[in-house]
Amino acid sequence: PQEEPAGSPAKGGSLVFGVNTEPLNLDPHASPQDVTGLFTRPVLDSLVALDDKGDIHPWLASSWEISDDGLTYTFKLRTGVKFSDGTPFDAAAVKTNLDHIVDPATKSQLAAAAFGPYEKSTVVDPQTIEVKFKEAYSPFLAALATAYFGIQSPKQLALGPEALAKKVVGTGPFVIDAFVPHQGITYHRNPDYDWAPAIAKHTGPAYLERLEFKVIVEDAVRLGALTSGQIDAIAGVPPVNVKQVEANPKLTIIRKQAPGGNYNYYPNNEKGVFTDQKVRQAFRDGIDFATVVDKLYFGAFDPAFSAISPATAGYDKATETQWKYDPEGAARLLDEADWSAKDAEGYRTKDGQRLTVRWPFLKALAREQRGTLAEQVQAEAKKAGFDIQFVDVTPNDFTPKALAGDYDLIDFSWQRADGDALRNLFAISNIPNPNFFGQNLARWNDPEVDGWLTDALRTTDLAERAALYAKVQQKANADASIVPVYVFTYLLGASKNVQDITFEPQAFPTFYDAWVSKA
Amino acid sequence: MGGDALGRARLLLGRLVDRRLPGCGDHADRPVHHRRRTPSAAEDRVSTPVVEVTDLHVSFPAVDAVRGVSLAVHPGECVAIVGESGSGKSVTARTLLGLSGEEATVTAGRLAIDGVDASRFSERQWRSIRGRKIGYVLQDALVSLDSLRPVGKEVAETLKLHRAAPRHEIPGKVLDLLTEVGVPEPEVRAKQYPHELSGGLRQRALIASAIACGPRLLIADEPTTALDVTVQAQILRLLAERKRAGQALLLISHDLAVVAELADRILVMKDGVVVEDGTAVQVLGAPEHPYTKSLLAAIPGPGFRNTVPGDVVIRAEGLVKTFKGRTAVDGVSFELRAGQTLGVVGESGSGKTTTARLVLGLLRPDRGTVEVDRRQTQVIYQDPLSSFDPRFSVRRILDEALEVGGTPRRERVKRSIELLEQVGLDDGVLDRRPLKLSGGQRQRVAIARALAPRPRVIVCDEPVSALDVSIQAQVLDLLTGLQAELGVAYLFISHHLGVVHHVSDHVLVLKDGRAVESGDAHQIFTAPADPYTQELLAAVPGGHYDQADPSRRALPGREQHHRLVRPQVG
Amino acid sequence: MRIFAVAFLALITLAAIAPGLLTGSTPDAADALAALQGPSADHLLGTDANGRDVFTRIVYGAAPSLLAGLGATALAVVVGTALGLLAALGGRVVDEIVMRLVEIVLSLPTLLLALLVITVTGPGTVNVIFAIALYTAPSYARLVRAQTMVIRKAGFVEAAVSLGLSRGRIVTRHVLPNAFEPLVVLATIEVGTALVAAASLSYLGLGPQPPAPEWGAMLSAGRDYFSVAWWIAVFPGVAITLTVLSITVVGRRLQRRIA
Amino acid sequence: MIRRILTRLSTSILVLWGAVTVSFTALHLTPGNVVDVLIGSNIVTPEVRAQIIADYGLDEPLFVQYATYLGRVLRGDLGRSYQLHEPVASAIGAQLGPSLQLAGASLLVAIVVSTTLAILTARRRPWIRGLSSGLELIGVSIPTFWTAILLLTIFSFQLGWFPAVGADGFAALVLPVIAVALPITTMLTQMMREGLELTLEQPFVLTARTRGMSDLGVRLRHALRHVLVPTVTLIGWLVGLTVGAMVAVEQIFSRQGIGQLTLTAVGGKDLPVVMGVVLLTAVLYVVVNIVIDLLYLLIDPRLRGAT
Ligand SMILES: Nc1ncnc2c1ncn2[C@@H]1O[C@H](COP(=O)(O)OP(=O)(O)OP(=O)(O)O)[C@@H](O)[C@H]1O
Ligand SMILES: Nc1ncnc2c1ncn2[C@@H]1O[C@H](COP(=O)(O)OP(=O)(O)OP(=O)(O)O)[C@@H](O)[C@H]1O
Ligand SMILES: [Mg+2]
Ligand SMILES: [Mg+2]
Repeated sequence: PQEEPAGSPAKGGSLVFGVNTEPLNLDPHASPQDVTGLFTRPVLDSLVALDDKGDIHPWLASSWEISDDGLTYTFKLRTGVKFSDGTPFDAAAVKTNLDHIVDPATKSQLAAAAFGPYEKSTVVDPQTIEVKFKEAYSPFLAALATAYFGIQSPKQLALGPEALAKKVVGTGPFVIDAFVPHQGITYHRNPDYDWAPAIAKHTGPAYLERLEFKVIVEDAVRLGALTSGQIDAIAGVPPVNVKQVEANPKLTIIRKQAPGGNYNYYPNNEKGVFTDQKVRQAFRDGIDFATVVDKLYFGAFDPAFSAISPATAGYDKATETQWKYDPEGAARLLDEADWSAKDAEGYRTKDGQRLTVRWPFLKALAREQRGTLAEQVQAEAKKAGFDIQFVDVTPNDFTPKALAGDYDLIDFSWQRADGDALRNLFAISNIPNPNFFGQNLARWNDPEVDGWLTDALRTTDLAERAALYAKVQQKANADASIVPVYVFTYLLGASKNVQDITFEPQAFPTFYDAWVSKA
Repeated sequence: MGGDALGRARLLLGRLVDRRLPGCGDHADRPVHHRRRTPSAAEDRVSTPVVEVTDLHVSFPAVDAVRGVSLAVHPGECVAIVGESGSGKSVTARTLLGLSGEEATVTAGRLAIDGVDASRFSERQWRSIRGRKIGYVLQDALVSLDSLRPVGKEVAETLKLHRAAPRHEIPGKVLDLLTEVGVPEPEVRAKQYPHELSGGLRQRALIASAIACGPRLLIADEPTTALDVTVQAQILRLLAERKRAGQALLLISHDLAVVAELADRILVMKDGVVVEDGTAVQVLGAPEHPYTKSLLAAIPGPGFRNTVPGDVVIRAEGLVKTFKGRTAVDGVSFELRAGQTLGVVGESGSGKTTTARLVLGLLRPDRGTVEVDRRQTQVIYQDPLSSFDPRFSVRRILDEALEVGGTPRRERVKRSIELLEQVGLDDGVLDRRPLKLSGGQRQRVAIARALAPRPRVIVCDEPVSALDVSIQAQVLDLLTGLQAELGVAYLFISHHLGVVHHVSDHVLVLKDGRAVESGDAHQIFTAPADPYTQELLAAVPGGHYDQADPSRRALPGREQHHRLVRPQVG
Repeated sequence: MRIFAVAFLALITLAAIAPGLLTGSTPDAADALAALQGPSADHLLGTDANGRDVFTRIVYGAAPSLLAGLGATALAVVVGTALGLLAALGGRVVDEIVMRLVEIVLSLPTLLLALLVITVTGPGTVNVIFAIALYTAPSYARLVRAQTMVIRKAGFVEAAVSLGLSRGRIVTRHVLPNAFEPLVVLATIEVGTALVAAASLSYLGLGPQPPAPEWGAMLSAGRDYFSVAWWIAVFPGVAITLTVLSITVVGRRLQRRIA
Repeated sequence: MIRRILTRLSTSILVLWGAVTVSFTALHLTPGNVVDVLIGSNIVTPEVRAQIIADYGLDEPLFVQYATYLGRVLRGDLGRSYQLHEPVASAIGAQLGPSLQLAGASLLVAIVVSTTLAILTARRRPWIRGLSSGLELIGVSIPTFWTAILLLTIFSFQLGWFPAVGADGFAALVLPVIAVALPITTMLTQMMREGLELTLEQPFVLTARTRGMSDLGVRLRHALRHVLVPTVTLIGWLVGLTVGAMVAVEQIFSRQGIGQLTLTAVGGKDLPVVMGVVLLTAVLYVVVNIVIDLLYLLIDPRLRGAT
């Protein structure tokens, strides 16, 4: 329960925000890391803005039209906008940005992929730009709303990747002072800012005079820095500490469920023990994921029931009752699947083979105590008769294993504001192979689902898309082709002096509306 | 035989009386009856003793080293402590400086320095005394200098510590001191490190550092063991001069000739107890205690040697060795045959040790050749302490040597004890490390080790320098006995001409690395041809070989070549 | 002090050989409902985030931990000593070669070196030991070399030569034991470091994998819960410290004995 | 002497070459195609993939890549980072300062503190030694990351004496330096004390005492030097340990530094950076070892005549 802001927003002051990850490259068009979005959002505006419900609002584009075939988007641009380096914002600038994203020389590893079948953009007049796709691509506007499509000053873009990696220049409410790797980034207010999107709480320049992100990778340190009052807010409060922070009268926790793929376990549908639907289902139903998640995360994260999070446009609430913990059912399923025998240690066997699940778990990159969770699941799985074995992997040989399908189970989460996240997870074309890293690590090869996903690309009607995505989610559950685990919730710890930190749909905090009360 | 011994002692006494100079102390006529009771020199003296101690007891976990010693040293007086090796002389001396060691328990009736009770001295008070009021020359001359610092620095240290001279004068003062103690080329030497110096040079540097502040009392523990007679004479002269100037001297020595030369009063120690105490005249002239008598009896004299030369065991041809432009050995050739002893004498720094090291193959000669069967050769080092692995107990030291000699494992302990007995030690030392032994005890362990593998050749570098005369006699007898029995050959390096004369068939006289004379021992000792040899013989304290200087009284009986007398140790 | 050290070593040796004797439960009995309980009669040293008994895990962790700590150190000491002696006694050319090789190894980042070893040998506890040993051996080599250079000039080594001892004997009996003093100090300390290093490698997916209990891994896992459940990290930490302490006490004693 | 140093320098070039070669091989031996690791779990278009391969010359045979790299290094060009979009030299350059500052300060503190401790505790009453060595062993068996967190908890979060993050100013350096210096200090202390205890038995120590030197003076002016050979050796090696400990400390204190750089570079197969770091450490070791070998000669005159 967030308290009512004390009084009206105060202008000025500064805010220091402790973050847990940092980008190696600041250019959101190029960088492979989603945290680049957090770092550049204060500086970069997008053409459109996305709200929590999935609706699109004008921002740097004042209006737009989509051709009936869904191939052409025509944007009317806002006037009077200029970049913080003085360059005027116009259609040519937008074109430069869009082309920059897809230019192979940019080596874009995130944005370009979200651009889908982009063909070209054309400057119609200084205030009008036309974007053309080779095929219909409905998630475009949602993608366009992200910081990865933030519009940068063409002058800065012209400086080349090296300069961009250290500094980006946009039209946003803040301007970068300095980015110091491993330490953080500082911004100052853009006094001329006057083009906030309608979904923001105010217009005009930001309230904060100064904004600073400090990179504090270590959880305990970040938390300590907050509790000792050295900084004003932190990202990623460890779930175990949530109660402690809430109990502190000076602090508060701001929560925001992340959209996109939940933290799920992906059984290998293509080879190994999990090719059998019954075995997959037995694994999912035989383990009390809900309780485990609740206990290990102290209620901070909700258990997941679908492949995507409730915060995603297109989430199907019906999935929540579609399956539940059912040990007897699971045992029955295993019996039916011929894994009826048990060995001395209680593991199920078939033809003398133990029901073994090989899981390349990457401890080094695991966040949010996922390692602890995995160990708990391992213990629970044992009760259900599964022998989970963690395969020794280093970050380097994880990739080849994943690409080659050399695993029985793999885990990851994938944040994205749009239901199109399902296409990443389930499209047949996204099954990885040694030359291509796709996210269909479940290797779920279902043409029907593939069809629904393609259909969804063709319609920009939200309701229609939602219906298609619901079918996908339900089928994934019915087929037990994935195991939903928990919904990642952004846990932002902040001093009560800090007001109005908001979130963009991707669940990154934004600071345009934020202000510090002089308590 | 006893008569012989007493005769010799009387000779010494004669010199003693004769030497007495006016004004240098009137205590020659101190009453005899003070002997063997607590000395109370102060009773009949006006001056306060520089140091005085009564009923001193010092014990270590393994031994009661000192048991009720009392002594006093007055200004201008020289008190000498003689006695059996391991009898507690060094420990007594160290205690006078408050440095008996961490493991030591010390009790004393009274310990006073300059009349001030020292038993309650703080560490700071002790420090102001050490080096400034009391100078101390340690017995272990060869290892008593910091191996990582130039000796000049070591000498300067005393001056710096007590601010005895302004900073800028110190270097000059150091050179003066080194000159005073007879170090040639002091500028060069001051910059050298201990390992670059000969034993005698190290000892002189040590003396220089002890006398640097002109202390009121100088404790000198075996200060001349590594010195050749010429330098020794120079040092003794220096000490005598200082004594005359009022400095007190506590001299510890087994060299009765040295003692006789300097001491006004002599304490004889045995097993931690003072067995005899009196003026030099009394103790040397009319010893009462049997141990004192045996000591005096055991002074070595020239031996009658009748050995049969065997095969050549060492043949050295034209050896040359240069260190940084200093030629330490310059064209030395010699031959040693089985069953014989070649004595090597020569002033300190003349290249004796270097020659030995060349023979042993520890140094490679710049020129020249050595033929020797090294497997059959053993060494007794001039510096026994550093020749022992610091972690090894005496037991392991001997065990290893016996192993090399092929003694079966189960016999080794028995043999070790035998060897120790032969050198006059009991098995109590077996489990001690050499660091915790007295100087003489260490030297004897070194001898025992060299004997253990039953070698055919032994290179002895000052093998008996730290031994009291009675033990020395025992060891020398042991060596000659082995020679007669087994035909062992010795390359025998010593400053002690009496000893060399006693054991050698042939003698090689070195000077500045060159052999100035060599030949039959008797021949050389009685009729030296080379002026240097003559000079050497002349400088022997007590004047045994005094020929060149007619002003010194020749000792009757010099020509009496008698077999060594076995001490009646009881 | 010595008695405690010996007793503790005996205890952990027992734990390593027969953990079942010291505890009734199993190290991987996870129970989400019993997570993060403080020390109590039921759970002597509390439970971890998975509700596993910390005491039991420490007991079962003794074997892999000791293996990593002692194994890596022993291997490094042996290899390092051999190289150091070779360099010090083998002449100028050998010295140059060995020491330059050592420098190459030292120049590689730990992580890279570990990855390299694991790539060549495959992952697993034993190979992690190799990796750590490979990284620490050069330091022993340099230390032994330096010590040997000084000691071989010592009088007692000369004396041993002229006593007629063989080269090998002199090295093993006189040079090494005297050179060993600082080495032993370093090695006893390194046991603890190696243990923790093994844990950080396992964190990278290179060592024993969960749920295998391993002290170093427990120690680092505990840091996420430190503010609410100190016992998860502190007790394994105490186990490591006590082990290092005991080994030092006993080791020094043994060394003095032998010397 | 001069000739020895020259030989040494020339063989040191071989060390650099060896280090580069080994790490190049290592990076290519470890599983994971460079492109895959670079792209990670992101989806990229085939054009982008091709561009990455072409840009970094990853399509060329290994030997050619190796030769190209060596050639460039010889010309003083360390290449460009795959991940950081900047020349390796400037990437390292930017991180070098803070690292050197931390390492230097830590070593200095460690040396001063351990020397003091060793001198004060050697051959003292058993309980003093016991206490000191007990604390040292505890110090050394606590992993650096724990030390760092504990220090922060107490001195920054509770007492508020020092800032928790950042590399600015002296105050921000205190806790990281303690964290890095702690294990080094304990090791050095232990070793120096053992050495001192042996040395203090030597007769020359007694000589110095008889000159009126204080116990402390003897320890400082005489005994200390006798333990310097192993100490200097250890310090040389500790330079490496420091670099290792710094990875954790840099991370926990959010400092810039080579440790962080290396960590991300090795993880991300950022070859040019890894090799750059390897070259840097190799140079460091070469220099440190030359200095140490010269120090040996300075410390112990007996080694000067060495073969
Ligand atoms: N530091 C020590 N620890 C234990 N015992 C010692 C120590 N120093 C000397 N001793 C023992 O005390 C006794 C007396 O030794 P001290 O050195 O005083 O003999 P000394 O009369 O000087 O003999 P020497 O003429 O051989 O030098 C000996 O038995 C010796 O072994
Ligand atoms: N390692 C060395 N480096 C430099 N000079 C040396 C070295 N060893 C010996 N010398 C010098 O060589 C000369 C001969 O030394 P040596 O030790 O042979 O003399 P010595 O005859 O044994 O003298 P002493 O009777 O005093 O022991 C001396 O001047 C000495 O300083
Ligand atoms: Mg003595
Ligand atoms: Mg000599």
